[in-house]
Amino acid sequence: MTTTEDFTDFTRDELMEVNAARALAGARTCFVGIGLPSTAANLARNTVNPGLVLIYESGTIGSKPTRLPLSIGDGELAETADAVVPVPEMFNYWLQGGRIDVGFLGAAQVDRFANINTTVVDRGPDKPEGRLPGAGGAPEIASNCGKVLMVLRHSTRNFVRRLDFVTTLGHGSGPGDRKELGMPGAGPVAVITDLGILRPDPATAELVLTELHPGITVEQVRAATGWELKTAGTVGVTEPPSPAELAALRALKSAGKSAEKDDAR
Amino acid sequence: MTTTEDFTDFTRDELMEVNAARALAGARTCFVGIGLPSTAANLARNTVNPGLVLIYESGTIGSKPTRLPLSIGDGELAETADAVVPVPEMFNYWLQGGRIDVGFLGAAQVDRFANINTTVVDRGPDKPEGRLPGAGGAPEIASNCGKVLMVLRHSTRNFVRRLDFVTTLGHGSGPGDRKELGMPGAGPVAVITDLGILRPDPATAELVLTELHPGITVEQVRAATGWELKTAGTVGVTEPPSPAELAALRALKSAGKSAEKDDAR
Amino acid sequence: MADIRSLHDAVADLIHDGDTLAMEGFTHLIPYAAAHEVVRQGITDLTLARMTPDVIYDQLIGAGLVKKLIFSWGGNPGVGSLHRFRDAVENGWPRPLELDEHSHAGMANRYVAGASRLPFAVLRGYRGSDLATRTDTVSSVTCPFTGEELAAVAALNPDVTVIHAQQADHDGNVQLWGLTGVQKEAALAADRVLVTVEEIVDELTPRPGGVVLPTWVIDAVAVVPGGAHPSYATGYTVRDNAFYQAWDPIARDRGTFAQWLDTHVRTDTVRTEGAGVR
Amino acid sequence: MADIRSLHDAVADLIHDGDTLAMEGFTHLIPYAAAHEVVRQGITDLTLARMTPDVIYDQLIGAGLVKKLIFSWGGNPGVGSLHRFRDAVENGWPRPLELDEHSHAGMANRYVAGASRLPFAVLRGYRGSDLATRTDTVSSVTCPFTGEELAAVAALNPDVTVIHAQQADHDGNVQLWGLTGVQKEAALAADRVLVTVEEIVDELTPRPGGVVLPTWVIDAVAVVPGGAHPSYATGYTVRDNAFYQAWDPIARDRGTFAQWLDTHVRTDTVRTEGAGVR
Repeated sequence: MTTTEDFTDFTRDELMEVNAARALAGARTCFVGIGLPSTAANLARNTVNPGLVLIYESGTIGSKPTRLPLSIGDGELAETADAVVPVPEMFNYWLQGGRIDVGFLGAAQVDRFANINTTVVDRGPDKPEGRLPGAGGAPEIASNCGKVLMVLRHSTRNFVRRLDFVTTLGHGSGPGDRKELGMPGAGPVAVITDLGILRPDPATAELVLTELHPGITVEQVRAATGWELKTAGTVGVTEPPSPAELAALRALKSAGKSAEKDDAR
Repeated sequence: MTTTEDFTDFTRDELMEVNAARALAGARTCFVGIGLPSTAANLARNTVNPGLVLIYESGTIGSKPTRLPLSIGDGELAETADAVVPVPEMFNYWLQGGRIDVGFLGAAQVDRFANINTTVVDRGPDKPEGRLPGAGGAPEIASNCGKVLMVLRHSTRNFVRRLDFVTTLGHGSGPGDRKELGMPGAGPVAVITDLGILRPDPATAELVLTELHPGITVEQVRAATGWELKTAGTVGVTEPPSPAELAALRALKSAGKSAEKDDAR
Repeated sequence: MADIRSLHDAVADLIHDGDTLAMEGFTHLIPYAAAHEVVRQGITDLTLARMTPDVIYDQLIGAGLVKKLIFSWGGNPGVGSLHRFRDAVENGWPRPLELDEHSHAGMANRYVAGASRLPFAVLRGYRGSDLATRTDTVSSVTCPFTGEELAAVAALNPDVTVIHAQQADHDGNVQLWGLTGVQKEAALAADRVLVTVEEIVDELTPRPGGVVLPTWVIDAVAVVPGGAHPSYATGYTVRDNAFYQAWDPIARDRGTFAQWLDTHVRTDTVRTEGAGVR
Repeated sequence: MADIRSLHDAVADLIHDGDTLAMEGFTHLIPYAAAHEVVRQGITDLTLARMTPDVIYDQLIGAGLVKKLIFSWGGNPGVGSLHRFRDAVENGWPRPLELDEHSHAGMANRYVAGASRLPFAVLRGYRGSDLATRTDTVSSVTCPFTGEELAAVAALNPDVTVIHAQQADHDGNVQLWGLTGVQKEAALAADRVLVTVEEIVDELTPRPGGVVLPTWVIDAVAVVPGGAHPSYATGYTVRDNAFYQAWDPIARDRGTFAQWLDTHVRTDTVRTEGAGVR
């Protein structure tokens, strides 16, 4: 556990969260999933993008929470919002209406084309499928937002060769699939993990390693990825979290008494 | 012009309006067109049906205006309403949703099957079609309300052999047409005029004269009807307006400074 | 993001010859002042969309700026006919007027589809009506679950939607309340959005029945107190029923109308909406 | 017209074995007390509908009352899994649970179609997802204007919808505010509607963001202060996040769950919701 006063040391989760927040620089509106995406989006509001409009599927537009919400329906999200709309309106007019720049998603399983499974996992022969929470808003968030960011921890359990179920399409089986399916948005543009950042190769739409977090090696990332991960021509290294970023992140979390108990490994 | 103090004398319009209001006895909810239907519905609230829920297409549910509104969007309709909803919701959830007992409509032209034209009239060869206001909410009001009441002045100009345009289906070309078209409501059950009341014959769905207003003869009604009007086996006579009814009607109108300048002939 | 601009500049930049223009407001909050600015700038060949064309479109049609009208009820509410509308349809004066005519339920759903960025909407409507025979924006779809045939109406996505609201804040966020009609749908369906407001306030206080449109779905806000006259803005102005009644004789005659337009709109470079009508 | 009744009588009269039951509330205003009354009365073979099953349905599923679940996201919000839900799906305990699984956009539109009394709704959804392969309530329609193929979802019309609201008046008119989710649609889609409320007031004062359901679309109102616990009622109670976190270990184990249900729901004939959990 990091002490809250030491800004020269930080956890991998903090690296992930800070870089996820940075990815929101310049965005106007973000459809925020709960958990890590919500941490990132709220951190962005407190650092790189104070004007970012946070949109939660519970119907809040422009929420400005002072602490991390435990659920997408925490009272503060509504109380601090510019507008609260019914859930059908949120999905039809705002999300499907193409009003939202960035969809920020987590995932249980992701494959090399940034397709997502949050429905069921195969637990081997003679065992019943393992049940995950399900789709929520993700299929239409990934389809209709201008672009999609993803944030999840890196492990072979999460980054898999083949999804057991495609809940939410990322890039399908390669370039052109989204267009063929008539999906308005550009789809996943970055997957931010606790080891680095993967982005789709423009030519193949396959996720490749483009940045490592400080102190992480390509080998570590490959070992945590369930497919033969390719790397970009040049693999960059992300800037270490600044003291200001870390202070903002830790303040958010301590205010939130977040339920993500395992945030700091 | 009737003086407001004389409740033993009344106009034909007042006969029409009072009987139109009486037709709302027992109804819970009424979708109210502007003009004569609005007069009738507001009078019903002040006489036979104080609990009647008035619904205007501008989005007001449960309006309790103290004066006759000039338009369906008068401020008082919203201010006195139990709920104000967006116009699409009004048409989709409340009207199409089958929530409304009675639709109360006026008409420019009506035929023997209570079909309505409010779109265009033929003005003879070499003349352009005469333009009427159009459909407004009527086609779906007539289709979706539990039943439909109509109120309009009796003349051969209004009660025509053949409509120049079917804006709003009443009973089509006879019994069974509504069912065949999948229209949820029962359709027109009474047409209240300044001469009497017509109702569809249960066997043929054709409008027949069932009641005369006091002092009106069958011949007068036939002369004002553009088709060979049939009469019910027994033609009743409507009760004369009571002093209370007349007082309520005249109070409504004087409060409303109604724009229906020709209400009293 | 909405810029707070003069009505002149906002109209000049956002509304162009040939546009499909929706000026919505269901008897309440009708953006008359913006329509008058369109007249002053002579923006023409417009396709106008509006559920209830009302006196506002009677004026634009009479001014000769309109080639097509998309609508569902064209009258002077509580008074009678729209004489300029009728003259255009019946006699082609001052120019022929093409019509795309619907029911209210159909029009409302066309805006819903537009706001939802769907190509069409479904309703149980138009049954037994001749309306569908005169438009190519009503069709049918079959329910894949029950086999029921339902009406389909084409999405309506105006190039520009103009609405009037009570308040905006300094960032250009807007709130309207009272009867809010189809304004949210009409605004979200459009490519460009202009909102005229009664006033700018430091902070928008949530109101019962309030509809908030965030600044980032609006292109321009123009402060035009009384800009809905002769319609009204709940909390600010009342409906000028006398104007609606006075409009009937004005609009009945081409000459009287032209004179009214010249006197009260065209030469009215400083906005004095509604003056001198009674 | 809504009768104001005891929770016991309202549940007994309105909810029957085998019903399709929707208890809605998007993290806010979740009608827990009514669900517990369902448990106490042992109303069973239910098909439950809810966008976010949440702990409320974990309890009903674990109690063995549910044969089918219609939903789009089944987790303990901000905490993790719903263990009773998972146990039912994965192991058939205490009985097998059939699933009809959607996306949020699909579920919301299923309620919209239900409230609109249309057989289906259209959305640009489910594209590239395997979801449609496991349900017969997603299909497709082709736009008659553009030829685009879109998803169609079957209307959802529950036999009964139960919601929790802040206030009712003596006539049974109801107002809820804050996050109002899909409650209006779920209520208007249902054949029967039960609303539990925090309190009866003499007059409903319109609130910002308020949704009013008139008494004539409701069958019964029951006064149950705190009836949304551990969720909350804006203006009355706050979300008991600690309960949601405490639920995880309770629900993880069949025995612990059964004991909790016996102690805190089944024997709780006088309602003392939420007591003794932490």
